[in-house]
Amino acid sequence: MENIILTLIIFFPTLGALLLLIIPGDRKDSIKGITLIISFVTMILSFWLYAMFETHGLGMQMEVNIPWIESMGVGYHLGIDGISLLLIVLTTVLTLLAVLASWHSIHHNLKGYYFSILILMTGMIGVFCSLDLFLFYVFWEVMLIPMYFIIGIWGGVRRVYAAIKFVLFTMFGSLLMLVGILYLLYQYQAFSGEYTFDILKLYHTPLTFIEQMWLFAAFALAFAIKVPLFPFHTWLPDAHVEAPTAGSVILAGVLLKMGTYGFLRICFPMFPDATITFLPYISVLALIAIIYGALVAMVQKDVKSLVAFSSVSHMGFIMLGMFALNIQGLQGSVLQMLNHGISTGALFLMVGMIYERRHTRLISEFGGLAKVMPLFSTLFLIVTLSSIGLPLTNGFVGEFLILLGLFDANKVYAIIASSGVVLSACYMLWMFQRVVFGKITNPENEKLVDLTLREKLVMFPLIILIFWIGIYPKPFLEKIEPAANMVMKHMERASSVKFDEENSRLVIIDDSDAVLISTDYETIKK
Amino acid sequence: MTEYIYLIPILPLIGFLINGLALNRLPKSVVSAVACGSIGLSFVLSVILFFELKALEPSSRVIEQVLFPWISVGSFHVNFAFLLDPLSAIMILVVTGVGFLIHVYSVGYMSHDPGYSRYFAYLNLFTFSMLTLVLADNFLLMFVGWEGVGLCSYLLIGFWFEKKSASDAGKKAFIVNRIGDFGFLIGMFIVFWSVGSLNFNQVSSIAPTVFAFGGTLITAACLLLFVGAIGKSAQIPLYVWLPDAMEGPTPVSALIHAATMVTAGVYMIARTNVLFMLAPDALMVVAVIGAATALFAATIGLVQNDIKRVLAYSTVSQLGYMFLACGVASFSAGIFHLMTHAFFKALLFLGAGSVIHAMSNEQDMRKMGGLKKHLPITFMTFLIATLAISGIPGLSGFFSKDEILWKSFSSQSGHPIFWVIGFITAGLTAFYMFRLVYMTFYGQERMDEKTKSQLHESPKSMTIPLMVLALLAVVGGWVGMPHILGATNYFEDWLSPVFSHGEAVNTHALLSSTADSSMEWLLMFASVALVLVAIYLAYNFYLKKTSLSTAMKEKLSGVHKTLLNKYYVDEFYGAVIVRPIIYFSLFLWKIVDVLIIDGLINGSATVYNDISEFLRQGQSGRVRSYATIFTLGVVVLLAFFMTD
Amino acid sequence: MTLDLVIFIISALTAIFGALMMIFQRNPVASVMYMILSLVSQAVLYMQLGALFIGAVLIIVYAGAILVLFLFVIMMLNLRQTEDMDSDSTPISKLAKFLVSGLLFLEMLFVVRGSYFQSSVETGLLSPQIDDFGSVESVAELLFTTYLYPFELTSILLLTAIVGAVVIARKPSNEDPVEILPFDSDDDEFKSAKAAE
Amino acid sequence: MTVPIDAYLVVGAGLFGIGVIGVLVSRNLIILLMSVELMLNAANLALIAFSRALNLMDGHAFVFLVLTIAAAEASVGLAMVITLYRNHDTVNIDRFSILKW
Repeated sequence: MENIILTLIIFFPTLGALLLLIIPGDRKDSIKGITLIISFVTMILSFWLYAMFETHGLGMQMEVNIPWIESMGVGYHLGIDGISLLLIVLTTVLTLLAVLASWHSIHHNLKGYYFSILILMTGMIGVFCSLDLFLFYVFWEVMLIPMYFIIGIWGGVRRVYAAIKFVLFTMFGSLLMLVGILYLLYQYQAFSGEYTFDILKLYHTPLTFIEQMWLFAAFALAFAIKVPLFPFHTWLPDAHVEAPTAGSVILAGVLLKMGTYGFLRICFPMFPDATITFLPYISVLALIAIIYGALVAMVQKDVKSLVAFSSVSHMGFIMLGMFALNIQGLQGSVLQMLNHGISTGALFLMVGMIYERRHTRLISEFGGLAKVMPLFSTLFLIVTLSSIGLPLTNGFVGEFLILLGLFDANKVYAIIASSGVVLSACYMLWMFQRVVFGKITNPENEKLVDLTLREKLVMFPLIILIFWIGIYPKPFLEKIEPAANMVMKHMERASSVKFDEENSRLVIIDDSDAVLISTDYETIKK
Repeated sequence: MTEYIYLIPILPLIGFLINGLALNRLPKSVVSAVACGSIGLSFVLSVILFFELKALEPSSRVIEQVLFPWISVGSFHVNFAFLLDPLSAIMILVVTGVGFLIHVYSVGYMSHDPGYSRYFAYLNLFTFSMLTLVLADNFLLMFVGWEGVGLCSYLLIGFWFEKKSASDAGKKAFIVNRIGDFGFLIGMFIVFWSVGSLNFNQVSSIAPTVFAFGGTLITAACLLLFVGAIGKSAQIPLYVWLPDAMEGPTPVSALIHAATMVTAGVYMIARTNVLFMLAPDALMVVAVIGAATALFAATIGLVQNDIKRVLAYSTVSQLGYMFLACGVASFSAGIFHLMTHAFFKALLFLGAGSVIHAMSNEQDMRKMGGLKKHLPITFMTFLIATLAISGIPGLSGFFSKDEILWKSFSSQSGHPIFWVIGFITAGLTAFYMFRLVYMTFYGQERMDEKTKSQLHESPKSMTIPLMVLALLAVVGGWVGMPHILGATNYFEDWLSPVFSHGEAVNTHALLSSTADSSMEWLLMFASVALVLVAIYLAYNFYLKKTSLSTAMKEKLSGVHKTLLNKYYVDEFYGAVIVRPIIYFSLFLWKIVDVLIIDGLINGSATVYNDISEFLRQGQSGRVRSYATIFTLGVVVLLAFFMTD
Repeated sequence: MTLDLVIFIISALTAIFGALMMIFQRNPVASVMYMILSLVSQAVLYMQLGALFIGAVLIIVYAGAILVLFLFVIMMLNLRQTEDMDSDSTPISKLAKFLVSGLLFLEMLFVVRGSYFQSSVETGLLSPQIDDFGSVESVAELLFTTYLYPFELTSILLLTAIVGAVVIARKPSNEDPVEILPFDSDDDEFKSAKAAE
Repeated sequence: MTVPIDAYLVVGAGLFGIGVIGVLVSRNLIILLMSVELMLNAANLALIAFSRALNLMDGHAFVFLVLTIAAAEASVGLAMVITLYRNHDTVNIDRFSILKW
């Protein structure tokens, strides 16, 4: 079972998608039903994977390595560690909820829609499992196309613009990544005489400092666009606003994590010296993203674009946490990836619920929903608070760990980043107040009905997760810890850092050429 | 019994879950029974635990209970654990005791509100958070309670969410508190990365060894923690949310914005006294801010016309007193005042609530007057509380306030100026409190006929808590009599184990520089005399010759206007902070995001588009020009092959 | 000056003349007539080269069938030389077209000059080197053996062309109007869908 | 005296050139189509000449195939001319510029 479970999880949705193809397009109920069953089974499979995963195991688990295109050294190499495990579970859960959420909101070409979602699922899970750069790249691009269709066909009024913008941004980054991959391939071949795309082997490619810098830049750009890091974020609000609810949920919940995951899986271990060198610049960009995203979110008129900008801000936190290069920051970041998927996914789902009722997302159209939709308002409050990072909700644990780790690494960054905590309260609560509180000013809001059973079912798992991670995060943190330590150990081969085993953090060695700025990071003299 | 500590916060949580999950489906009697019962049980348990603690040796009065490990990452470990020691024992008694009374009071006060069960659910959630805050054995869990009470405050201030002003006030409270939390968070980081733990006991014992006495790092940590306290306890410059918070139901004001939550800052400083003792400069700042706030808020309180707002500013001012006490390293005096203040200020608010209830939700004192005969019980209890807060000898407020004044004068870290400020504030307090009493209960009946006809004393569920609190406001201070009266200060003795660590660190902070009992007598008499004068003045101004007050108002119209508008602080914040941020954000969105970044991207797309548009001209759609170009191509190719 | 040469010169000049007249005639009917003239002259040239069968086919099929088809279409459409024949091409572009064509012609001459057929070959109607050169049998044998596949393919091509011609020239009936879907019509569709809601 | 093969080729080239001119300058679609036919015939002439010079029959087969294609082309082309005339009431090639997007 260990050998095939990953393959099964990846391709089960594809099988389902193929099954959809043979069903006539007008049998809407069976299409929905089959998609639901397929995604549900995939979720169960991912839970099984979670159960099989050995918590304290070092290295990759469930590894599969079969040669695929041998002449080019391409292998079908899959494997997971704690980081990918959690993201896979997040993916399957969110996809199931997204399918459930779009039950009544999609009216035309149902078949194409659910087909896209299932293929997208394959792409997403594939990215998280791939240990072969070629495979990684293939899945990376597989994700792109269904998302393009989901936004471009089932989206809002400006959907074509948003979809093209999304694809162009992502393509631009990923093409540079492809160049980087090929360079890496030849470099490794020159070193060992073997062509391989195996990520674990490529970790040991000898690269000069300048090569590392260029490669890091190529990969980091692709990932930074996906994250999205300021100033590459402008596709995000458009894509979120125009995408249908399920698209937004998957986009925010999973696709953005691809970027941060890429940093952890590829950039950090492969180009450690370059990571250290770029660290201050990326950190500053992440800081700008935090403040900038929060401020811009504050003045948005559309709920979805507000949430989109809040994502920019939150993803900035995650980036900063990773670049703190210590166990608290890394674990906090990975946990926050999960949290952001849950909270922002939940926010988009809830926005989708009121959109289905009112067909508008403008904040000014709402107000006083607490009166007519008490359950909705309560759940919305919980989700809002989790997004703000109130203690005992999931957001707090992640944010706190990130800031804690960051404070150890660089106090100034930590202090600036913490101000994002205040700002997030400002924009979220202001939005909440305008949507939920107050008198009902718009007569159309008078007759809104509260959540249906289906919507309750959609929200229920997320609410549970919000409190579970907030109150008892141990099971999740345990899973991440070995993986996060592994990332740092891989980085140790850089000339400029040393792994401080006792405190589980990276220490930057001074007087190496690589270090440009590291004022506050723990440094030791050679 | 000590293994049941966790039940104290959990019981209200259960109450919250029952009332919250039932979603308005339970009958009112069940709701109130669950709410009051859960906190009542907590109170009983607190009393039992208090006596169990008392039975222990003073040095071993520390009980920790670890529920489960919460966050554990690398070297960072935090447990979900509760700590019962003399300090938290006092706090849980105050919180559950006063909280219980206010719950009972609310049964009557909120009986006609449609959001009845929501109200009690929030109130129970608040009690849970507050108990977590005071029982936490580490900074992080305290932060949980800290934010939790902030959330409940937000929810309860905005309880009548259809009122824009209410939800605005709730939001303001939450955000201002968040600014404070920002400081708390960073202070916590400094503590953790220096000490390696967030557990209070470990911090207390390790901190003196890792921090240099008076060093920059510890001072920074303390100041940042103090920022958190400023936000929560409504001190300058973050006090602005508290007066607005009066939009909430009155019992909420009594519980959260007078008796318990706002005193969390004081509690936190007392809890971390070791750190503050290590940073005398930070203590100085605490004292200065406390004193300044005490005076500043008292002056605003002089002219307010809304009965609850007067009390709100009075709360801010009294909290200033508590911080002054902490600032002069007299933590037990601060906690003592916290306790007595909880009694009399809760009483004042509940009394005000009773008045408002009787007046059909009228809060403007200019429309009251002569209520003495209509609301006899309310009047009596209110008067007791007023006397207590004014510092009339024998009542609780006198003892605590006097201790603070004396400590601020005599302590090594104090200064006569602090005493002077406290002294003036005491006078002002007596003046505005009696102004309140005279305007409300004495003189002409200025309300309209309809309201007048409906005046009635409140039901028993409201008056009984008033009477109990009145009793406490009288006797509550007797546990902490000053030494010069020849009594034992039980309160100080009880708390001394908690503060012993801090005193060991900074031995001379508490030493009296002028330990002269005649001086103490003198100062005590001076303050009592000032209070009496202030009461007489208030009597003259607002009862006997009301023309005097109007004349005064006209004479000092500038000052009066400034005070009435609260020194224009809100307007100042609006103009200097809020509006620039909004405009800056709009600038970022409209200019940076849409115009510059998107402009660059769309611009490059436009450039490609233009180039294509130009090249498209070649594609005329005319067959003959295509054919010509085709032929030309053939010619060129042929020429190429021929020359080859 | 043998008879062959005389026949060659006369028919070559006639062919060129007919071609030129064809393209410069305004009246399409006259154009077709000159084309026939040119074709007949070319057929003579073919025969001179020993391609008796092909020459005959040229006259029968081309002049007899295809050009009659042209004529038929012209008659059917009732085209006049006075028809709207304005052109928006400028004299310069016209000149350029002549230049390009001239250049092409010159280049072809160069090719001919550079080829290795510089020695003259015996030509004439009755001087084939192989016995049945140009005969029906020899052409048929080639077509049905060596070039069977291309031959069959051309037959399919012809069939396709016939069907295509029928489909293209068919009068559109009212039952199936041709739908025109501009690329960005989906937004309008969205709007109408929204309006319907 | 025999006629040199080159002479036939030159005639073919000339006819081809005229055909090109016809395609490029004529405005009447029908004349344009005939010019195309002319070009095909010019090629045929060259093929026949080569066939003769090499004394191979293959050229004849080619010409036969070319003739078929020419017939096909003419039929489709004329059908298009008819449709165009029906829709636009003209056979002036300059009136059509729909070959673009």
